[in-house]
Amino acid sequence: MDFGLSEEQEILRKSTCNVMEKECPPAFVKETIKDEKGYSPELWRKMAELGWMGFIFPESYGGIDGSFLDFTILLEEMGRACLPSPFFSTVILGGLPILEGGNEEQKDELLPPMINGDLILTLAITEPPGKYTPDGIGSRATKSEKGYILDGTKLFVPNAHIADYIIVVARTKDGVDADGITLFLVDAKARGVTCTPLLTIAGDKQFEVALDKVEVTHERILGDIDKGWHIIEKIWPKVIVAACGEMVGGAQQTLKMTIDYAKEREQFGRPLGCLQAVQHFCADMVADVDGCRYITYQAAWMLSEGLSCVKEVAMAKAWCSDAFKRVTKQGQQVHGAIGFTEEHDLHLYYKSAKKWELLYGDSWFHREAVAEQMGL
Amino acid sequence: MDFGLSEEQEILRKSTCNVMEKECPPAFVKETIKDEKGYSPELWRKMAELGWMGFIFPESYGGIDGSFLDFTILLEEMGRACLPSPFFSTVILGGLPILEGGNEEQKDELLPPMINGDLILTLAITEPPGKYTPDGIGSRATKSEKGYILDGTKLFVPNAHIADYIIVVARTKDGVDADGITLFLVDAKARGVTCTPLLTIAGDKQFEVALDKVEVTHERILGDIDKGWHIIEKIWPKVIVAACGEMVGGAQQTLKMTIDYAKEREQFGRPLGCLQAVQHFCADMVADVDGCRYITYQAAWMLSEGLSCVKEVAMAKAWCSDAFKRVTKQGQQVHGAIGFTEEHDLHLYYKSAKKWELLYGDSWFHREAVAEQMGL
Amino acid sequence: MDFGFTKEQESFRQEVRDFLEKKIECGAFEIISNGWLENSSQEFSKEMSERGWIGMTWPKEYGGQERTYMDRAILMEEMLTCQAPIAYHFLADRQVGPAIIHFGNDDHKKEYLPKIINAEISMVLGLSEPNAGSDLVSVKTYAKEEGDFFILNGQKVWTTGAHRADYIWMIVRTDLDAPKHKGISEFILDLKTPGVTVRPIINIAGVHSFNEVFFEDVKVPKENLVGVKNRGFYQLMAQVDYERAGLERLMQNYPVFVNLVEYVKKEKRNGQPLSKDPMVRNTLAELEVEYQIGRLFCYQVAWTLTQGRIPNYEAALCKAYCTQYEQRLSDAATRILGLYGQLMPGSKWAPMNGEAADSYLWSVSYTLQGGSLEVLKNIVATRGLGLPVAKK
Amino acid sequence: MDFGFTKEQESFRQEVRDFLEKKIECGAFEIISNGWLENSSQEFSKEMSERGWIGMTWPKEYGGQERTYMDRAILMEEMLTCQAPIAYHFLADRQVGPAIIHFGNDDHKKEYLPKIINAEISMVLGLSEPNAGSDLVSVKTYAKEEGDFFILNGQKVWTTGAHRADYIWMIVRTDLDAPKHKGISEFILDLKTPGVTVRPIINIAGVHSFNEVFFEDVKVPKENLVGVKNRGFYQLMAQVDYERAGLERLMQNYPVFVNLVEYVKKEKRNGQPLSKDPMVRNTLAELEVEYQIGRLFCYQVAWTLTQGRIPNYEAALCKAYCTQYEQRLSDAATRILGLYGQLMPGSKWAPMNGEAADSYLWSVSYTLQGGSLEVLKNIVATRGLGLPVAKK
Repeated sequence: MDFGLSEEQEILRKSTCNVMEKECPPAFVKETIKDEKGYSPELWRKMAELGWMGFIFPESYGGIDGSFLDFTILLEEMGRACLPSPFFSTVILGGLPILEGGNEEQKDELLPPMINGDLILTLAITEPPGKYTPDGIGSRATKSEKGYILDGTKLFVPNAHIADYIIVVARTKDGVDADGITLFLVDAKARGVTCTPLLTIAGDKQFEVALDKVEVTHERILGDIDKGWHIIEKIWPKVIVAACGEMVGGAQQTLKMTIDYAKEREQFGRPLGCLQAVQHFCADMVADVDGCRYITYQAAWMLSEGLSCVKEVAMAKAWCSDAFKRVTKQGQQVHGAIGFTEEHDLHLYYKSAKKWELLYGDSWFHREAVAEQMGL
Repeated sequence: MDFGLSEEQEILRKSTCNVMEKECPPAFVKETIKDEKGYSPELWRKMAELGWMGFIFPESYGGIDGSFLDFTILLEEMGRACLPSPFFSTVILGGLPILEGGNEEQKDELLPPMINGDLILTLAITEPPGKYTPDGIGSRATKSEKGYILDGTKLFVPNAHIADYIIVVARTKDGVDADGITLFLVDAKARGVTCTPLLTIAGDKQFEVALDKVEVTHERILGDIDKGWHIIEKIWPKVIVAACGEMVGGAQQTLKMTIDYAKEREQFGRPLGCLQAVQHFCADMVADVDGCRYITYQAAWMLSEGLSCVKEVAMAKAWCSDAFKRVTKQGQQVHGAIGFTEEHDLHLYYKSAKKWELLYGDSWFHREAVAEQMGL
Repeated sequence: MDFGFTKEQESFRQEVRDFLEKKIECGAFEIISNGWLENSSQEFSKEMSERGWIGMTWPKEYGGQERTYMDRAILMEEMLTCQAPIAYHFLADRQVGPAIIHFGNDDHKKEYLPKIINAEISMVLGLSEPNAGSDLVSVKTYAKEEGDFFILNGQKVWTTGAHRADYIWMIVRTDLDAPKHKGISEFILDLKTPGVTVRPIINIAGVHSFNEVFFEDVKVPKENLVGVKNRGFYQLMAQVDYERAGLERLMQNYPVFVNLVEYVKKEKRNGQPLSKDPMVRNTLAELEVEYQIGRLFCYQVAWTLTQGRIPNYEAALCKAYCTQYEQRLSDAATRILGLYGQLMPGSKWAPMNGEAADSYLWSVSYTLQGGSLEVLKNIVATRGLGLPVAKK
Repeated sequence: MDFGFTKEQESFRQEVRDFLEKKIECGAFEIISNGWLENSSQEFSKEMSERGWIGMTWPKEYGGQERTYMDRAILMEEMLTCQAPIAYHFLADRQVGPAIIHFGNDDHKKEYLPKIINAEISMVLGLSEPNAGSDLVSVKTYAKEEGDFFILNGQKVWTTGAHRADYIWMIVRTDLDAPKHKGISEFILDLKTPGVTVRPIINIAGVHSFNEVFFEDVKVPKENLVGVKNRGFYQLMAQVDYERAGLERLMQNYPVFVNLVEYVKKEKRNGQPLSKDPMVRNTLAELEVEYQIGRLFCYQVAWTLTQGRIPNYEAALCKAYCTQYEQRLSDAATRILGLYGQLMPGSKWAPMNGEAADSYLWSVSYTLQGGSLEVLKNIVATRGLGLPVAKK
């Protein structure tokens, strides 16, 4: 066991942190969230140049073949900065399914531009039932001459408005099972695709994507017909742990801001941090934050090592969901009224914690998965 | 609305409290718990003389026809003292079903001696499934020449070892429904009745009562054949609120001991109660205790007024179960190691809180009842 | 003990309900969380005034109805249930009026009380300052005596509603040399007085509710001082128990609960209503129990006031408890809604019009406003339980 | 970063497991909560000693194995999993030995270390006194210098295991005039010395684990002072991070969890296993997640020590977190067992032999022993996060 970062990892962390501090300060975050696009193409380009989009992709596509563990460090720093960008949707939700399920032509076509920062991707999985399970998929893909016709309503699709391709999860066979689900690479500008923005608590860009007789050719099927859910299952642990990675960073930053504030702010003639109530809040926050870190990196390490880790992944999200939220709540309480203002930065994390809690299953959902793994 | 005690209620509270303080100090409680009998016949007699056993029974049987609301005050004081006695089992679990379901002969025969302190009663309802619902009743009552033959195993029967009669809940019809359940007044010394003590966390006397071909005559049937569950349903809200009444007293006393200790005990050169952590513990405890009091008395008042209060009763037990336990846990934490010794009195309440939490349904159970009442 | 309402109380409640139902029917306002505090309508307040529902507990000599605090609690419970727009008169009715009755002179009473009762003026509270939040004795805004005036300089912050109010009721320092808590006085000030600047603060729900209020050489007539000079802090402490007592601390986001219960009954998951999910049932039942406990706490305080007694620790305890409940409610609501719990008011697909997410944002302020949770617990422990005050 | 164990570590774990399995098979001990602390067996400790499992992290020159703290954590995890009876050597191995290595002179090392490693003596800690619990600097037991001796008078309390141990490692006052924390020294004392009286304290689980230890004119040879006179408090502070670090703070009632999971799988309610109850599933999964977090905290501390670094706040945090987990576990276990959760060890019908109820009683002590939860949180906040220490 080794709880420390290696020298290379420390360099990676530090350099990522430097980039974020310089390019993505809180003022930038707030401005970008309010912007309709929701990201900065300039920063996006820089991230591509730094190799971030290709971090976990093979060198053959222009990637740098980094480990998922190291990648988590990158995500942690993005979470620390509350970076608004289509990174998660492009690389994790878009790139990984292509890498996992795409044929050589698709990979050659799509991965290099994605890695170069020229392609924005996203995944349309959830529908009105609001689930991440096969029985939540009802969108229909009907066979046509050239391929398939897609119909249905997708919800909570991140960055659909700026995506080049939306990977759509649809049914090629009726039913509620995993079998019969197929993935399609849909051109976001295709006829019949309508994206309507949803207003979210964290100000991130999520969309309703309505599919009305959208034509998709055979070449745009990702993986085998009816077997698309296998691809989702393969990448899903990484989706969850990547989310946890961002949460670790967010929680850490909230703690830091709170400690700093408790040291500086005077009340009753002495620093706020003298109060035992504040001290105990902070101590509880440390347990939450350290817990997030270890349980997340444990899962990331297991993914990197190719070990089976269904339970560890579920544990990570179960813990991070509650802990990050608790940390932001306590942070707000320590900050007092100043933290309730839009001007202050703390709310970015408070909102982000709620977002990440609800995305990809909250602690109830993941504890159920843990229970399953315990043989209950 | 009136949250205060009337003058009469205040006198009742005070006089009960005085009796308890004099006759039932902690040393007495500890000694009595260790005693095999588990109660003091002398004190029992005094309680009868004070009219406590007949408090909520009609004057025609020698009772004083007091209100259930006032009765709750009595119970609160018993709870405050952690009184070890067969009061609850005799009066609530035994007396009420007789009053509710008995015929005139049975009432004339049993209630006056019970009220005089000459009769100890109990109720045998729970069986190995550990439930308070009809589907938990499997003991069989088979018709015989003289009446019925009882077979089965009853668990968690309080004071069975000193009871004169055990009211046994048994099936006269197969099934899992309420219909088909009958109550029997079983002589505790009858052939085939075997009482085996269970060791409980609070040291109260609960028993396994094994029934092996126990003969019961027709005269000993309480209420109508097959309709016994109606009697249980009728008295059950009072059983629950009576339990809550004891919990209010226990919680109140725990709070008092803790505040006193926080004022007296010096640590780090000043009273423990100066520490903000201790202050906040105590403030939380007050909310718990006041909550116990109001929610319990609200239910007791509604019972007294004959108002429908299924939800209020469930709310009372749901809240008291968690709150009393929390209070004792926090009380222990404030007391530190001294509270972990048998010599100290605090553990009586810590144990009592766990007992009362588990008896008659914990907060999960009663919240489910609340949900039902909310139309969920 | 008695946990019922009298016939008169029941019929009064019905009267209020009937009034509100009519107003809702004709679209006078929407039932929306925090509406009671954010929606200010002089017209609505005037209608309440006509019914005697402003200053209803005040003595008749000042235009009040001398009704009990229980009646006021009933009125408030109904108003809050549908989040009626009572912000115009709320603070003056709850707090400023009673303070004037207690500490004001005849001129103050003649000047302000009728206007409050008739909903002719709106008032806000100016307590917090940048370095005096929970620690109010540290206020620095200074009123210097000069002839018939005080010259006021300084700044207030977190002044809810100052942008739409006529007057500010404030504490300011009037003696720089005295011990902190012995150099504070209470003033009432017209917000249109030259030298007063109100600047908006946008909160994390994106709403302009708070303000900064700046005072630059503001000439305040001496008669605007209320009560005894330099005794303002003690006067204030006597007032805050009213502030802390109310159902408005329990029901700020009440519509969230009502709507949530309805939502889970209708919404299907896996072919059956979401309300059949055991975790959802347990969570909602827990909230219901907690709500009912909080309601009893609030009524207990109202009852105490009705008895003519000042609540000891109960008001602080009540607010501490109730605002935590409101936070748990908003958190639970977003969770139960799942992915939909993210959606803000006005969003397509937002259930309950986004009130869950919105209330999760507002809820941050619930345990801070009018005395932070920690300060309230300190009060319960020291004033209520007699635990020793730590030396500072 | 690496969350795996090396092959050597895995095979060491297997070695320990094999040893324990054999002992359990031949009935050497029962798997029972708190067994690691309550069950003292010199025989068992000697067997561990033979395998090099006592003093395993100590330098070879003192008879140690110079193995890593990770290895020791693995050993402890296995021992605690089956609650092996390690009380005889536990405190000496964990704490007293390392203290002697750090602060003792050559005579101390020669005298005690081999005996500890060979399981020839058993030691306990004498820290708390009636008026010095969390506040250890207030110890009053006084050692007065007289010629070649100290004359000891006073009293220790909450001395776990003093009734079965040979030596007590204690802090006592050696300077009455110096500031409190600068007048304390560390001593090692034979409990058979005349003037020492051990009196039992029965805990709320009905068990004799604690003791009071009285000292009446006890003649303590000067060589029993360890380290620098009047520096004892500082020495002690350096030692407690070892005390706080271990898996023994997470796993004191570990069998409760194991047995509970098995129980709910087998026990039927309403015709299906209790494990299918959603509240039970959620509760147990939550405990599992919390347990695994605690385990990572413990290993993080072991890893830090293995790196040759002293944990900063991590040991205090670890103990604070883990002992709270143990409390939640025992509470949840009694609840899940329902009415059966009341039943104590030895009772007819008691599931899990009454361990749930018993552990609910013991759990009171978990957040008090070796530094109360509150003190530990203070340490995390001040030492770990650099928050200012409040003036007293």
